[in-house]
Amino acid sequence: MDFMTALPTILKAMTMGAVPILLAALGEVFSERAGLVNIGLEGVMAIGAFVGFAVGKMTGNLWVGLFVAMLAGVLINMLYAFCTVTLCADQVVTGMAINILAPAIALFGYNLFVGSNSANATGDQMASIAIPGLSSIPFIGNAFFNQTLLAYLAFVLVPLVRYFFKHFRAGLSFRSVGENPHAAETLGIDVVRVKYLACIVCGALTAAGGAFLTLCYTPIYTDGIVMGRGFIALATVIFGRWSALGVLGASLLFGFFDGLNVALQAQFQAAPVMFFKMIPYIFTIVALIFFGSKHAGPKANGQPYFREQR
Amino acid sequence: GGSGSSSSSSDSSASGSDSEQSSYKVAMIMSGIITDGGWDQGHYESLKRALESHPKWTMLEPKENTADADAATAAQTYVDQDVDLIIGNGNQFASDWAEVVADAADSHPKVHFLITNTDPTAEMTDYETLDPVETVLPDFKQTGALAGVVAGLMTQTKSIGFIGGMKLPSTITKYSAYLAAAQKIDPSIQGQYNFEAGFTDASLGTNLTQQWIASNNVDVMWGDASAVDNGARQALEAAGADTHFDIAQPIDIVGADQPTVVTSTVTDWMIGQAMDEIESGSFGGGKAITGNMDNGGITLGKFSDKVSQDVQDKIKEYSEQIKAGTFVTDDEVSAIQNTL
Amino acid sequence: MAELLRMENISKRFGSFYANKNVTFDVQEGEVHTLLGENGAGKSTLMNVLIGLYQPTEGKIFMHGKEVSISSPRVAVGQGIGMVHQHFMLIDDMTGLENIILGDKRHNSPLLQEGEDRKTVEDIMDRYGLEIDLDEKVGDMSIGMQQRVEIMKVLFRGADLLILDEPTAVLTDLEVEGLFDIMRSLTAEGKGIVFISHKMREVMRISDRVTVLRRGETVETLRVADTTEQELADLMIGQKFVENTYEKVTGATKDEFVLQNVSYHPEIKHGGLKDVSLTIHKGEILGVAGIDGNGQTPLAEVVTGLVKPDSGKVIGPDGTEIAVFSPETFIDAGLGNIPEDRNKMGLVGDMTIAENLVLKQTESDQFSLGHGKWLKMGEIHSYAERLREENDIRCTSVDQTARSLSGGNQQKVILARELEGHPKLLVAVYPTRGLDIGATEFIHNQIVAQRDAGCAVLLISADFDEVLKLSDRIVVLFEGQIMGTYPGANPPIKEISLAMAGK
Amino acid sequence: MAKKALSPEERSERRLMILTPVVAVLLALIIGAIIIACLGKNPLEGYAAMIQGSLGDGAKLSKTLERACPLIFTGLCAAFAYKCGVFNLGGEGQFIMGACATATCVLGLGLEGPAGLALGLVAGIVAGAIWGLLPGIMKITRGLNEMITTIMLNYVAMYFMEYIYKNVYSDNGLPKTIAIPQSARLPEVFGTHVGVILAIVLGIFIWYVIFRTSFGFKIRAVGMNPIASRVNGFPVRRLVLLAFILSGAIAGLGGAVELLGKTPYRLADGFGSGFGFDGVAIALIAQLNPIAAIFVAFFFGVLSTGGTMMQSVIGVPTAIVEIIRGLIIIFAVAGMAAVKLPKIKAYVAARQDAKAKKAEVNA
Ligand SMILES: Nc1ncnc2c1ncn2[C@@H]1O[C@H](COP(=O)(O)OP(=O)(O)OP(=O)(O)O)[C@@H](O)[C@H]1O
Ligand SMILES: Nc1ncnc2c1ncn2[C@@H]1O[C@H](COP(=O)(O)OP(=O)(O)OP(=O)(O)O)[C@@H](O)[C@H]1O
Ligand SMILES: [Mg+2]
Ligand SMILES: [Mg+2]
Repeated sequence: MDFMTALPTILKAMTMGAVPILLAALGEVFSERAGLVNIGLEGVMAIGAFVGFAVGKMTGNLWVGLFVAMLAGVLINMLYAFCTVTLCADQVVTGMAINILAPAIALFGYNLFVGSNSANATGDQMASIAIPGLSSIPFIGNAFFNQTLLAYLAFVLVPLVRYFFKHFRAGLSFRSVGENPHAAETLGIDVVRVKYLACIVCGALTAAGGAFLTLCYTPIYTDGIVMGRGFIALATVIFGRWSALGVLGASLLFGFFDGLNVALQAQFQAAPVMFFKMIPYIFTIVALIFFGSKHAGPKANGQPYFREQR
Repeated sequence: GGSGSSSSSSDSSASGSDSEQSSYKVAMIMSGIITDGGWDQGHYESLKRALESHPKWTMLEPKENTADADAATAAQTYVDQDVDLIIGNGNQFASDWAEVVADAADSHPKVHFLITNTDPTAEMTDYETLDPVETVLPDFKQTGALAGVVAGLMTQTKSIGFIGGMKLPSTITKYSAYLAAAQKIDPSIQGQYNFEAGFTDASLGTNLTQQWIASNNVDVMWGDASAVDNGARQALEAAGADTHFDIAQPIDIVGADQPTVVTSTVTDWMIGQAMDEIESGSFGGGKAITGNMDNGGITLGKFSDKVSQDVQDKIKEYSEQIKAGTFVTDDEVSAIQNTL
Repeated sequence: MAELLRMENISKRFGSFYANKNVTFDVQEGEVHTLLGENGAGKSTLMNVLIGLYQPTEGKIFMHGKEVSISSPRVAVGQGIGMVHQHFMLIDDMTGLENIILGDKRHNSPLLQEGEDRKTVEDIMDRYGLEIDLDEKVGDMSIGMQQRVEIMKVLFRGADLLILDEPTAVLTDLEVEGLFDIMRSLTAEGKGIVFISHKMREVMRISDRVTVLRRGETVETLRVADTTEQELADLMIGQKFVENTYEKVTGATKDEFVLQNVSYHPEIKHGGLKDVSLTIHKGEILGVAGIDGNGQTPLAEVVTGLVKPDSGKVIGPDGTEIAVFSPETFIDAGLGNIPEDRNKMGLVGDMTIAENLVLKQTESDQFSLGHGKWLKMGEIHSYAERLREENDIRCTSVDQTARSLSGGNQQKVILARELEGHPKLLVAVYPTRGLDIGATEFIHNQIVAQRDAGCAVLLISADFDEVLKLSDRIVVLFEGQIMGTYPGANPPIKEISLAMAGK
Repeated sequence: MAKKALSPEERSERRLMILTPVVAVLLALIIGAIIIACLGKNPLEGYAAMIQGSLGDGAKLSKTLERACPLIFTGLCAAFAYKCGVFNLGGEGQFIMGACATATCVLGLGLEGPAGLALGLVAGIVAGAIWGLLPGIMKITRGLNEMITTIMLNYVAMYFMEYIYKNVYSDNGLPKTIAIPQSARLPEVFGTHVGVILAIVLGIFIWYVIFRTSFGFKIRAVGMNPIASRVNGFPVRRLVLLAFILSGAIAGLGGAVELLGKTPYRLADGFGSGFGFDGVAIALIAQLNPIAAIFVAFFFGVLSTGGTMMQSVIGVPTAIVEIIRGLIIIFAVAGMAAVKLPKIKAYVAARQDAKAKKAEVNA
């Protein structure tokens, strides 16, 4: 394979592949910063993908589709919030339940929406906006500066999230809740409220990541469209070390390996391609082995918070 | 829903009066959904066409998203309801159903099975009895050759691509005939292929096609991978719908909302023929129904306005040769097949 | 001097247990008012009521003579009350400055005003001579600096009334001096301070008045000038000071367990051991006295096999050097262990009392067939019933979870399990922390009885009285070093106290 | 065994914990019924078909048992790991790798007859164990969260299986392996393959190991409080690693049994898909009790086979059954957490008190 000819396309696939993971991972950063590990991202993304697709098609306005998808993501994530924050249920288990329930709801909705009316099966796509000048930079121009608006927004979100956690009072409060909720409480921070807020942001961003799949990537919804991206996003948060910039790097790296996988598939056509398909997952494990463990993340992550606990 | 009838009532009805039976039921089992824009939708549309010409038949709600582990159970539930014809969309059902078929042959003689895309000699070795089964096997060489002709005439860059969901013998045959026919038109044409794309990951279709466009100048794609084809069309459209074309399969989807699709190779799964055989009592024995250009099993769909009249005429001319078996020879096809 | 705070007839109940009962307490402007009392006397509870973390069952709170209702920590902050908690409430992963300004709402903007706040904080630092590295992560700071961050959190919020819950327990002498300087300049400005400490010497030096709490009730409030250490201690304990009721053993000579020049992370002042040599004799209680955080935890970890010392030798009961540092090895060598944190280290809270009682012995023939291949549930149950009788473990059933027991009864479960194994060496770390007098007495009796049966006992306790009461020999641990060895019979209390302070 | 004398609060909590899954199922079925009714179908007819289609006669019952069989294995895999505090979400990957090893053993070595069968089962156990060991090593040496690593390994296993059935033991170039030869298949008893009985026996055996042996005792202790376990002399790291290995082995055996016991006796696309996560749900609804897990897995089997029947008889989308399943899980999880909340506990205790007082007054 001529790597240099394949590279621009790999880079394009990288940015495209990174966006949904980035969005979900940014959502998860909020969640984990507030001490909630949400393994149900996969399910929330499925909901986002379907609702974005269906509402975008129904209203003919993709942005309305995106907005409603985010609302739906918040709604389904409220189920998670209620179970884990209010009822103090186990976070992993609740996430697993969401992963089973949410795609089923999405599929059911799809059945109702498309039914036997196959005219509804294909939706619309957001158009790419090439930034004049920048988009013609060799290699990276098309990858980075010829994107859909949603993708640009996702990348713009990174410095914003970073700014939020660094410079906003609320950002500091978020972090304190994930680190030591009891200390936060003594300083007058409403821990339960922060956790619910985190779930709202997480649900909205994750669903936006899902919606990206149907609104910007391909104009159709299929059961299983998320393909483990939710789980990858979880891993991304760990080796992006719970920071927006880290998550950006990690998801781009993941996108790169996914793009590489496809490039290898495209060029080594007779090879057993399943080994190429393993690359992103193996890469995730290897990356975790090297970067995953030292910094263990928010200290109270994953633990239920009882206010009256001694 | 009144479509379900209890099995006790049909037990009492005499099974000897098949030919005078006034109503028949047909059910379809698939691993995807009826709106997948590809494989299962093609089957579903074939079934609907067959129903139009067979008024005695009624259809039960199709069983979608049937996991491998549930395939046998799904068939069994229809056996229990004495459904006259149970259709399995694809050869993956062949091995799953062996037991159900054997049981049904004894206990429910009125139930028949039709498994599509299956070669009974190679894929039904598990079967104790083939009495109530038939398969449908379209002439994939014709399908491939039709697509190849279109691709050969449409490509400017002399580079064409193909994405298959799964590495099946049928997929390989299709691609081989596709490339052979295209090379017949212009021997310098190069082919790119992927047979392992699955049927759901549309983004893979996009990325693969982008790679080929960038690295190999591919400008015509033919797809056999349902949702993945959508992704491929996405990439073609992004590269310019005026110069990049897609040939759809297996349903006719040419239209305004598909700017890249120039035509479709349409497969009909010959369900009507199976129904006729059941009505006349001649169904079964593990026969394979062939679908080809003669019996309407394989057709070329509508053309978009990107295909000039001149090209359309040529396609028509070559189609006749394909139908007659004179366009590409078996040797030419297997020569390519051997390189894969 | 005007009245700053008055708490009237405060009661606080947990379940059926009164942590505070009819407590009355007041603070004047510009004074340091000390709360004195045994562990579990209810000092922290009273202050948590004041700060709004707990709601009082009964009673009234007045600030500047006006009745207030403190429903949450936020209200307390608004009232000018700030608290430095016994267990630091800090976020290790944030910088000093971030910890200080966290949750503060003085600016209307949603943005942090770090520059402005930094100036404010620096002004306060200058004013009181507080030294804090504002940009260092709190987790990397020394304990003393962490404490100053806690104090700064309170000052930053403009508190008139500061509550310092055992602030000196973790400080070095020098740091204590620094703290006292700060406290003096605060009171000079008319602020009031509630000070909680177990260290009589400090209390006498810094306080204006002292209120003694016992079993949740106010005993008396005295001016420091009008009282003595002796009187305060008597009031606190509720009886005449240190009645030595146990006979001391002298002349035990058989070495059961020896540490030779053991060091463990000596660079950590409050978490390491420096060249520690100890000999624990058979049939003798060796008490380790010292202020909490002077190496007690690593010492306990070394002698129970939880950590491997960096250098030095440990010689076990059979006279050979211990090579593998793991709890298994030590247990096999005859160790019984009453660990520091009974919930975390001693018990499996979600297992039943019976299961906890046989925790170490499930492979013995008594409790299972074929070395653990089939547990004899009946046998385990009746064994547990027997221990419950013998040790007066108060529970509804031995099949209830250990978590549901009260602290004293949890400790009895651990003690029963450890002593039933007839250990050669018993390590007891803070064995009566948080226990009431009855349970404490029971535990003490059991430990002495074990000694009399020939066991070597290492007693590590921050409770000086406990050490004096039980030990046959006393060593003092200060900043990870042994300061000296003293006899248990007629101990030189003055000398030992000085050694505990590093002198 | 001696009679357990529990405090009234504990007794009522235990009763609530048993009651919760039942209520969860009922609630989910009611919501399912409402959805079905909204689609204009008759939910009662549907549920009748569900029961008829899964338990209607001996043959149906045995199909349901066969459907439940792999879920019993993955459920036990999850239950065993969680008992030791290990969040193994990799049941699916371990199941698949087990089956791949079995296929290699039987098809690759060309073994037939009982030897092939026995070796195939052993190979499944070993491969599953190794696939469980990997995340265990990563956890112990690098502190990696096993939730993520096991999920990633699921995907690797899935693609590896694809390689096996497409490139190694493909049947005539079709994307499925050659069928396991008749002689190496699990024999049938009472209309189901022996694997079902093996699964049930294994469930009882695991119950015995966890609750009646010293090893299981230690596993439980480590799961509930690793620090106390270490202080009390248990080899915590070794036990955790063993939990990884054994739970992997259980899932691996499940894969072997599924391949050797159930039609079509082949590996193909979708083999084992979703079984791992279902197993996790099963283990949690069963509150980590292996014997209860057998029943819950059986119930999942009923939902699967019966759900297919219901779907085809009344003609509702397949997703309904999935939704009902998801609702059952989430209701069960929420319910069990709620029962443990201090507030709810206090309420229950208060009612208990009131009842006791009433009884006193009456007496
Ligand atoms: N949240 C709570 N729930 C139940 N009991 C509690 C709670 N907080 C404190 N207690 C009990 O109240 C009593 C008083 O505890 P408190 O912490 O006030 O003691 P203290 O005087 O501060 O002791 P120390 O000197 O150890 O700090 C103890 O018996 C304790 O067990
Ligand atoms: N964290 C907690 N949450 C709720 N209740 C608690 C908690 N800790 C202790 N309690 C309850 O508070 C009461 C007092 O607890 P504490 O540990 O002080 O026991 P105690 O009265 O000192 O018992 P003992 O007589 O054994 O010393 C007990 O009834 C106990 O069950
Ligand atoms: Mg206290
Ligand atoms: Mg107490």
